[in-house]
Amino acid sequence: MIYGFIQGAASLIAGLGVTIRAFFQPVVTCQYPREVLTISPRFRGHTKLLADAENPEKNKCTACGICVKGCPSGSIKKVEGEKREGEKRKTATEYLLDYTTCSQCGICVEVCPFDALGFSHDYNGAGYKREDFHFDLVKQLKRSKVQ
Amino acid sequence: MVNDLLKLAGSDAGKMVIGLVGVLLFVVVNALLLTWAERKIAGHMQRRIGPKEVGPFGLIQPIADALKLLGKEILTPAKVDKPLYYLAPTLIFVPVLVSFIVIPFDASLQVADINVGILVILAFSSITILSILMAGWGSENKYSLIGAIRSVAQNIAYEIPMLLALLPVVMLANSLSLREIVEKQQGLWFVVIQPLAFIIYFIAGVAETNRTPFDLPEAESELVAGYHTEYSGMRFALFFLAEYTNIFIVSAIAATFFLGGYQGPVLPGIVWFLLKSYLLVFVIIWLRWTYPRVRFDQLLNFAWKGLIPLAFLNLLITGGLLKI
Amino acid sequence: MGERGFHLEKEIIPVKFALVEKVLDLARANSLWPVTFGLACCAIEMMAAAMSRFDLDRFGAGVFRASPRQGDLMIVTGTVTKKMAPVLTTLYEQMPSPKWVIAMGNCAISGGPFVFEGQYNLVEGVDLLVPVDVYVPGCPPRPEALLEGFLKLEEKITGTRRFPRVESAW
Amino acid sequence: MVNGLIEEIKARVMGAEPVEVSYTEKGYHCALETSPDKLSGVVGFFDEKRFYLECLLCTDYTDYLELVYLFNTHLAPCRVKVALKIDPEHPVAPSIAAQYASAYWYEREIHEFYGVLFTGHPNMAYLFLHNGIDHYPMRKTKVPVPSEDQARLDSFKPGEEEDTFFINLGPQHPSTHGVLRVVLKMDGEYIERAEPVLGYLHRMHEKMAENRTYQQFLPNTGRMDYLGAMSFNLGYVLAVERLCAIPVPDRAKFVRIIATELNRICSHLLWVGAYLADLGALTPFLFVFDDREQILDVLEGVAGSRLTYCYFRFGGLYNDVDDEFIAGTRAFVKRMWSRFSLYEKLVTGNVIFINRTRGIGTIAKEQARKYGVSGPVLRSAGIACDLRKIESYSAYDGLEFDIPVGGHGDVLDTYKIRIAEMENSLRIIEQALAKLPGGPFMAEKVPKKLKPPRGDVYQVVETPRGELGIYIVSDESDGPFRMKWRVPSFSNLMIFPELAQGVLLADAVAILGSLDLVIPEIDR
Repeated sequence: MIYGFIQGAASLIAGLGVTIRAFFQPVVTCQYPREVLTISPRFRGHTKLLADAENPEKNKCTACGICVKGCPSGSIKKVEGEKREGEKRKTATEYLLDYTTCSQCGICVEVCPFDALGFSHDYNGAGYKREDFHFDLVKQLKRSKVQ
Repeated sequence: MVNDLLKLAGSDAGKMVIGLVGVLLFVVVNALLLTWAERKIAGHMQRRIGPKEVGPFGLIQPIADALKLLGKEILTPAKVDKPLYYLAPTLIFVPVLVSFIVIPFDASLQVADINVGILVILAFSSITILSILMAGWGSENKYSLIGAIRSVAQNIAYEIPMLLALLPVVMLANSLSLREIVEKQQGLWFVVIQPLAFIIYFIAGVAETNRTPFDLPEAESELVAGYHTEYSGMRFALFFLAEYTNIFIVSAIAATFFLGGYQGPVLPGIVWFLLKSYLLVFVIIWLRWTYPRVRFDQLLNFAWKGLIPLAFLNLLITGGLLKI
Repeated sequence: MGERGFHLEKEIIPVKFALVEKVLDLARANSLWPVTFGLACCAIEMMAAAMSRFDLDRFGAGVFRASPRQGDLMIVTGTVTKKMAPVLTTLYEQMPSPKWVIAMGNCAISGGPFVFEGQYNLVEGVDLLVPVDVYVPGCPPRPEALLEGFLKLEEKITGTRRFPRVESAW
Repeated sequence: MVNGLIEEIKARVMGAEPVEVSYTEKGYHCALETSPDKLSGVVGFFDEKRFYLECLLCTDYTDYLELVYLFNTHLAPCRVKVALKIDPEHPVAPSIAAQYASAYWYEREIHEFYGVLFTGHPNMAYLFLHNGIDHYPMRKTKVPVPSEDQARLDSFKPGEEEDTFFINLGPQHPSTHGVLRVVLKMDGEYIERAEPVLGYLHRMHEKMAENRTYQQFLPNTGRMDYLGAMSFNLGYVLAVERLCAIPVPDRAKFVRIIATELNRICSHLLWVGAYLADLGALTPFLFVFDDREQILDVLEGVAGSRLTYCYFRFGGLYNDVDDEFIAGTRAFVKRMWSRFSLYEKLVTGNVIFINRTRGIGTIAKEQARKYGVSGPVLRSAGIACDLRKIESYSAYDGLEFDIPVGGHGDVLDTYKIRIAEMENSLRIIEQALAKLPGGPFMAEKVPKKLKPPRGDVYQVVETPRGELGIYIVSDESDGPFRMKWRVPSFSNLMIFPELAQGVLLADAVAILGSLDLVIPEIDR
């Protein structure tokens, strides 16, 4: 019994040793608004439209609607496009994504036959209303260009 | 006018008033400091920073917390037993304030040196149980009630070893006055003569303050928040305040009885006293962030079958040796 | 105020109150104690935000209270079902004012990926039950997004932003 | 084993016609059809042969309802599917809850979702659904709930008695890890009766599956068990691959194992932390999250998300692993090996922890079989059943690892098993990294739209919490006709009322925590 008692006391002291050692070790915290972690290049945020490599003014989306059908939760509300002069296919003029129902699964990116969609690295969005996250990806693409 | 005031301050009653104001101020500052220290120490033990953004090193954090709690809606649940519910958080302060009156911070810094000092502290500390029981019963919440009942059983069980651990020191010092006990430790601290009593007292003290590993009355994963589940805003803050003040008192008594109180070389007495007390407070915080919680039956078994016989044995041996 | 007969002090009292309110708001914004209220997947990311890597406690928001009576902030982290809805509103009502709500994750915002035609058990957005102050979208959002949500809430309470803004790449 | 069994069933049970089926195609070994009057004889036979009831499910074929009982043995897989057709107009079937304790909840579940009434069941109260529901949700046609059944909606009505009182543990309570509600009938600090109430996070996954294509259901898998998302993801793709006979390249198999095992460590780590938090120690919680973040960094690098992964695809992976992933995994494995001694000092050796966990929540072997528990809880009872070894899938058969088992069946054993499993997972990862072959990470000819043949399959995987079974019925369309998830936490929780009887409240919290529950997985 005395042996058990000593053993128990020793185990308690060993535990104290662990915490006091941690006390003097450096912290592992990343102080978010002052420091930021590097986000992995494969990070899946919400989707974004990709610009055409040849013509950066234009997005690659042809408004075919395959992603709309493929989306499991119906997050892609509306994809509209128009045919410009001298082009074979349509170009999207409006791409409405309701990010608040998205599950970031990436099925739309995979099914897209034109590789027009990619994942954005927008990882820290927060807002005051739901509508802040109803994106028009065509407009977003233009805005990110301006920046 | 000024002379009158000074005269008043010089009188016994005046001293008492100044002392009480000082004590109140100290209670508040101590609690604020301890909440900050607890979060900061816990943070670093878990390899994070703890409060940082509110004021330098997060030092204003407790003030923000206190102001926020002050500004909260005063909410009284509909079904509570109102007199008990209102009285409990106020009553918990009586033992806290009384204890401070007799603790000698320095050779001359003591509100009143009562010749039965330790008895005053132990007698009044029982009121804490009463107020916790009132809080638990008055809240009309089953979690609160279980928490309160646990608290009563626990505090009664641990008061006995606490007393039995302090008695050998009283016998050695031949006095019940805290000042005299400190004075008797001029050469040798009592912890050297009475290590077992010190450990028993300290364990019982941790249990008395309801801290992990003995935090059953407010065991979060079992009882949500224990006896103060239904308390919000400033009333909850009072419980918080009392808890942290109790931690300090337990440490201060341990420092007074076993670690020579305000005795120490070079530095002034009060610095030594606070240093020793806060070192023990640190240990209590350290324990909390290391151990899991014990179970209720284990807790009581430990007190009745472990601590009390040991403390009693220690007392007998001390008594016998003193006679020889 | 004038109507209630305070017209004599009309010019003084509002000013004083405004100052007190301002100080209180500052205190409130820096001491947001969340209620421990995990619903689903996002709860794990909420915990992650409170842990060593991100440390919510830096902003004074790391004190998770299990009792709603002692919380200031309810973080709805996950899907709210019709069975859970009355519980959630009760919890909200048990919290003393002033109180705030963060809807974390797409489920809490709008029902998220679990909305489909013929669904029978989902509340499509927690804002149909209680007023929501800040929305943090994602499935689940990264802990940084929740921290950003806290900063946004602080901004909402005090009216100013103390912290640098982090622009993430689109 | 299967042949002998078929003969024996023929001889013993009058009129039963068992047929052997191809395990690789179906995922079970033997099928058998029975009728309501013979059911009890069939079930009695399996009970006598020490089979456990793996799953009990119902499918609505419009013309008839089919109840499927899946029986299996623990150490040598021999899965028998027993089908029972019942009339959809008057759905009544005999209850087997008296023989198999696990059927008690399964039958209640089928009752509320399909309206099948089980005669002889002690309590047909609703388990999942809320009070406002007016039809049986899983039926293909809308069948209203009859008025006499409406009374069963309130699943638990506590009746006050002298000297006892009721406590609601949850749905918002720190120890239930989510939104589980347990109604406890207390006598002082002792529990007289515990009654879990589920469904606070019922997200209709099974109903949703019937409305979606196979591909569209993929993201749901990670949200069912958010801590073991990889295992659920793996189980689902394996089931669909079995259904459509899609081959998987070797590289994908090994990457799947690495990712799943990393995820398993992640899940067990979180359990250790959360469990210690239940017992009152908060610091280990933060330590394990620190380790966990390292895994999340690695997995985010390939899967793109931190928690609800959707990494595996039919026939392969979402994308290939890179050198960074391999280096990251190696670094993590190295770090993790050195962390065990820290947990040993802080937790495992701690005398308070040992005293809190030793000898409580003891599970006996027979009890484990009757309740159909699985995973670490089953292994704590001393049954070395790990599906990675016993019913090997992916490429687990080429890897060396142990199945840690306990001797006492108590809570401390489940803790030790989980720690040992983490060590074994590290071993598996090391071996898989060493063996990782080159080549494609995706099968070549996977059609964009899957049109599997008519029929059903069953697929099991070992998740961090235990046995996950996925039963899919295909009707040749591009989406499942019926999908049933046999989830480990659901059957593990079933045993809780029995374990909690007569214990202290603090022990009940410790037992509940040891089951490692993930609520969305229970509620589905």
